[in-house]
Amino acid sequence: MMNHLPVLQVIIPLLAAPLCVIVRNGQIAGVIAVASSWVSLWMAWKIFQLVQVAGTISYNLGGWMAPIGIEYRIDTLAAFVLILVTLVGAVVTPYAITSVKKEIDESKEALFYAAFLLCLSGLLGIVVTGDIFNVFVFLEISSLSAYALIALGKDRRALIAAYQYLIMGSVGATFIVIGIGMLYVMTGSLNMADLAILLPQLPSNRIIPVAFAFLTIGVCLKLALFPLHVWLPNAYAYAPSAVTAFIASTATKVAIYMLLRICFTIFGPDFSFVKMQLGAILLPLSVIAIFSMSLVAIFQTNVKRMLAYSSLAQIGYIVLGISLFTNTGLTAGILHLFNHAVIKGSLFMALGCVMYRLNSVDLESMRGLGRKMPLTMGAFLVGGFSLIGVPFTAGFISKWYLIQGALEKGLWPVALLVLMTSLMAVVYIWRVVESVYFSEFNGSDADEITEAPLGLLLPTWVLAILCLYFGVNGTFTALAASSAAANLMGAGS
Amino acid sequence: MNAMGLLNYWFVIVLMMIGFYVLIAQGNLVKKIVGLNIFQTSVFVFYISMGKITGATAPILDSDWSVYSNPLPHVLILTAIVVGVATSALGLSLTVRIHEAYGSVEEDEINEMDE
Amino acid sequence: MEDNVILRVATKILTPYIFLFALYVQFHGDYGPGGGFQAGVIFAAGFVLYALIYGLETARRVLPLKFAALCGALGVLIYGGVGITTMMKGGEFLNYNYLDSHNAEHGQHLGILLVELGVLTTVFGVMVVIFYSFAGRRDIQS
Amino acid sequence: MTYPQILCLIVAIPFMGAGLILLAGKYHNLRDTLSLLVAMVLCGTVYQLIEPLRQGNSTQVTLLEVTPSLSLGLSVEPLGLLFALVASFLWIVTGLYAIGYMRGHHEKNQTRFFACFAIAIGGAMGVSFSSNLFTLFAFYELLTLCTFPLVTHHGTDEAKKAGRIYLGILLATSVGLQLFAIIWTWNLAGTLDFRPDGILAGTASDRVLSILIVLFVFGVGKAAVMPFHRWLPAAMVAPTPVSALLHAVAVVKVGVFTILKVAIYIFGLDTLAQLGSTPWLRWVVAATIILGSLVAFTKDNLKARLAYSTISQLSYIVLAALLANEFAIIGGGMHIAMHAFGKITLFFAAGSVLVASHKTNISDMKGLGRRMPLTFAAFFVGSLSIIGVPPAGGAWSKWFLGLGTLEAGEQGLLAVLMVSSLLSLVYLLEVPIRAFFSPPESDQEGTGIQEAPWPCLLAMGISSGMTVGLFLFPDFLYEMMTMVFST
Repeated sequence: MMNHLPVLQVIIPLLAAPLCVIVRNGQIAGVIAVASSWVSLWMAWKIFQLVQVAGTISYNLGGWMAPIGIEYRIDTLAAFVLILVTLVGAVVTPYAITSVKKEIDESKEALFYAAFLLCLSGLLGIVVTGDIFNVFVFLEISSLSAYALIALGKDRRALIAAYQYLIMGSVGATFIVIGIGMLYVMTGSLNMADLAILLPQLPSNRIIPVAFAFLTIGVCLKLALFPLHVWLPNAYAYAPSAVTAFIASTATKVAIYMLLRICFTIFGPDFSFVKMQLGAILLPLSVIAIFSMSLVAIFQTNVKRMLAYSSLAQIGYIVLGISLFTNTGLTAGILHLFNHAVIKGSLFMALGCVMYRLNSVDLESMRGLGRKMPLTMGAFLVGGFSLIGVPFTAGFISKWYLIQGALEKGLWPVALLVLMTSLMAVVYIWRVVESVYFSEFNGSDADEITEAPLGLLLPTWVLAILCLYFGVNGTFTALAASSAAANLMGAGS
Repeated sequence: MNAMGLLNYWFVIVLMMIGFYVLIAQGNLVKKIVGLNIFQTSVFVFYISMGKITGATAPILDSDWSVYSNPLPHVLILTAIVVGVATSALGLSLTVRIHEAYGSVEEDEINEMDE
Repeated sequence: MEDNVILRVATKILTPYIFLFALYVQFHGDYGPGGGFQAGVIFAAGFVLYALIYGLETARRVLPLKFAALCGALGVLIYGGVGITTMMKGGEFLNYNYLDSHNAEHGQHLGILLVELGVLTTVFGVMVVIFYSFAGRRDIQS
Repeated sequence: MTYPQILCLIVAIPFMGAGLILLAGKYHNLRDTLSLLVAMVLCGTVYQLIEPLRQGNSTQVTLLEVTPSLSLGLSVEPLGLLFALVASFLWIVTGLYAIGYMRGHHEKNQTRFFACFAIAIGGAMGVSFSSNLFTLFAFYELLTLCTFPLVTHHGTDEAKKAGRIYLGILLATSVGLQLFAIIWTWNLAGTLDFRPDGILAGTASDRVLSILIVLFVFGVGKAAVMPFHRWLPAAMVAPTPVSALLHAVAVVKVGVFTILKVAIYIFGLDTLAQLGSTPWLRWVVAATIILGSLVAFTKDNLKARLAYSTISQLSYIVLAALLANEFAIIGGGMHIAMHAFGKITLFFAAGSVLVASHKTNISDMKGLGRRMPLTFAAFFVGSLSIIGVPPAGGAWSKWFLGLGTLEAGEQGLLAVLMVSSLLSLVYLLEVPIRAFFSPPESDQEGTGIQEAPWPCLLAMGISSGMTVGLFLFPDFLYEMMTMVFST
């Protein structure tokens, strides 16, 4: 069975989804979701180990050899992202069992899990596949289910948010299809590895840069890089808690993975960064994103929205790392991709606990919660510190690498900016901390507010502890990220 | 390469721009989805036309023919069409629910209500 | 439209042939244009026609929403099941060669047929569900 | 017990203490006893390290590898040990004082107070024994964060505002400038370890290193070099034991200690002395010395006056680091101890006045000396140490500092030191003089003001006694400081 792991990784959640529809019972569907997501995590871990030993693994679907058949191809980067996605999935599904009961109509529970699993398998599919059209298909599987999941939010604004996301996401996906079509016209191949060989052999022409532009813009829409980010804040703010936690930590991260694949694997670093000067475009955009989005986050009163804007800034950090186009910068980007997912997951899940008890995540209504819900807010604090980049939290390690990368390139103003914006993160996290710990509770139903149920707390703390663990022992993540980075950088040379 | 030889691409571009324009300029949520559909259709046309080989026939094995159009783009775009259908369905169902929640499908009116 | 005799009669006559044509498209997919997706859509179209003429209520009695949703899910399971079977038999996922242990070519035929059957089921189910959801929305509102 | 184990234990004891205090939170007597006991155990353990160090025994412990290039490590060196001894000893004294003060003043949230206090000491221990800049930075930040609840202890709007200033300045400087400098250092030197000759020598141009030292001096916000000094007066809203231990000893001394460490072990004194920016940085720091003293004059609130006095005194030590010669470093190191004992006595006295008479302004203290003679006597002794006249310990450190300025050929700075001493003479001695010699105002009659509770008096006695003691027996400090150069 071990050699089938790449395809099983996608197939198991994909088949668990219709099962959820068939059983129609929310409870059983929840169990199915938890079981399949845990199996996925286990498989991702096995694959990671395998890749460490055997290098890139390849799997031919239907026995058709690449480049004719569809190939699943997993290298270090893919295995690393697989672990991330399945990890978040495995933590969020048990969380969802409790949280969904409160936030979603009982008749829709089973469908919620089905959509959730589809989203998971779509994201995993993007990561494992080595066929570029397949990327599009999986992207749409994950996006469509994500739109549906977001629309399940209680607030009616969730509908508008989902609609906006749908329109912009579809435009992005269509851009990607156009790019893929152009590549196919030029090379007659859809296999990424094959494309990487064929593209440099082509005589210089205008179509390849155009295809490159379509692909990058499409992906940047999906990963919400400034200024293509407008869909994100509302989508995160009004989606159900479990959905926010899952999508915020995985969807944009997988989109970044796609960006890396496109730039490094398909077109090759030389084309993307030397000929097309992608770094010169991404760098200012990410810098603007980091700065402006951190600033906007400071002025939000809805904490979920605040974290959504902070996500945009953090995406800026990741893209900044990539745009530096050095080994260290890329390592920083990949590392932050992982760390930020864990951090944001824990933060959004802590907010979900608050939502569960308070039905609101406004700064004003959260006053004095530190005493009412000490464990929830403790997890929030850990995540918040990690977001700021306090030493011994995951955020510190990735920022350390990022600043190293910037300094290596002599971009010390950028390094300084990263630190400055960390301070802005201090400001917005501290606004919450002050309201939660240093204000008196002012709600009328003071006695009814108690600690969130264990079903929510446990998963939240798992991620919170991981925030700390990866900050104290960053060797695993740092090594994985740097070997992935070296792999990518070496792809072109 | 004259302009006529690239006729299909002209159509693609015109369709694409019409769709994109509708998508951006329209405030009506349903019309936006119509725009999105036109936009996606242009891509379908793009794929289908690129599989065409002059003088070739449909890719069904036949003893009279030796040159066939490339079937792969057709298969690919079938998938994309399915995706497009799913997107439209989801978009429209969202619109229906937005209409139920707000009583309007005009973007500016909805934004006003949420202020 | 429920009172229009011509439409009712025409529909009654046409519907079975539409379904039959859908099956033709499905099974002929091996040799000519066609396949599960087209077949599923045609199947669903036939049913939608029926529902339009005879009313949603009648249609729901013939094919409950639950059943349509079940179809949608079942198709994916058929597709996945074929893949899992090939894996059990020692091949890669969806390597139809392994379906028939004696003749690889037969395996190919069987495999593509089964997978297309899965596609048909899903597409039919989903199309009907979409139709029901939109058409049934007015009942909920009023 | 082996040497490295003791080292780990020292950093662990305060944290375990914090845990115990939290557990014993409901039983006030037990909690307070525990807090004292832990302090004594800590001090005793730190004391164990002296002998091995004298024998030239130095170990390095790596607690964990955070990433392949960053590790959390501890080691012992004389300067750090000196600082740790001072801080841990004064924790006992302050603990004693705090018990009297917190009870006498009926403060709320005492458990949180004592627990955060212990954690803060843990942070200070971590800083003093850190073997590389990363470890130092980590504990430095820990100290910032865990003192925030102490500063905002009263929970009033004023306290919160002050807390925001406190946190804002300290985090902004440490993250924006210090961390930047640390990462830059790593980028240049490839390591962050403290090495006897520094790690930066010859790694970059004079201009880059000049910028780096500026980043360090201003980035270590806890050293309160102007213009990043505002947090210190703001932090005075905290209960007095906090001001005493943290804002006269632990927190601020961590700041200047960091600068000393960076000067000696990161730059290396020779490199530092030759940098282009060092001479004018000295004058910037000198300006802080004078301005701090001048502002202290204008403050009528006793604690605020002491805060500005602290700002001025801290810059003595920063100046010592920047003078970058043996005399100055010895003076700076000794001044850490001398100023600590002197200033804590002053704060104790200020707190006692507050507890006993609820007075905070100097102008209201006329004639109080007759009712609280012991308190104001202690204040007098503390003042002498800060001014730097015998028979108080401050005289020695100022002596060496003065020698240091001459060694560096900066006679102007010697004048600055003298002027500052004169200024402090005026603004500090004003307080006991008023208390003893001005006639009491009429409304004070019959209010029954007495001396502060006995734990407070005892603590004051110990600290002022030590101030005098250090004048008579400074050999130990001198020995420790010379060891910095012998290893």
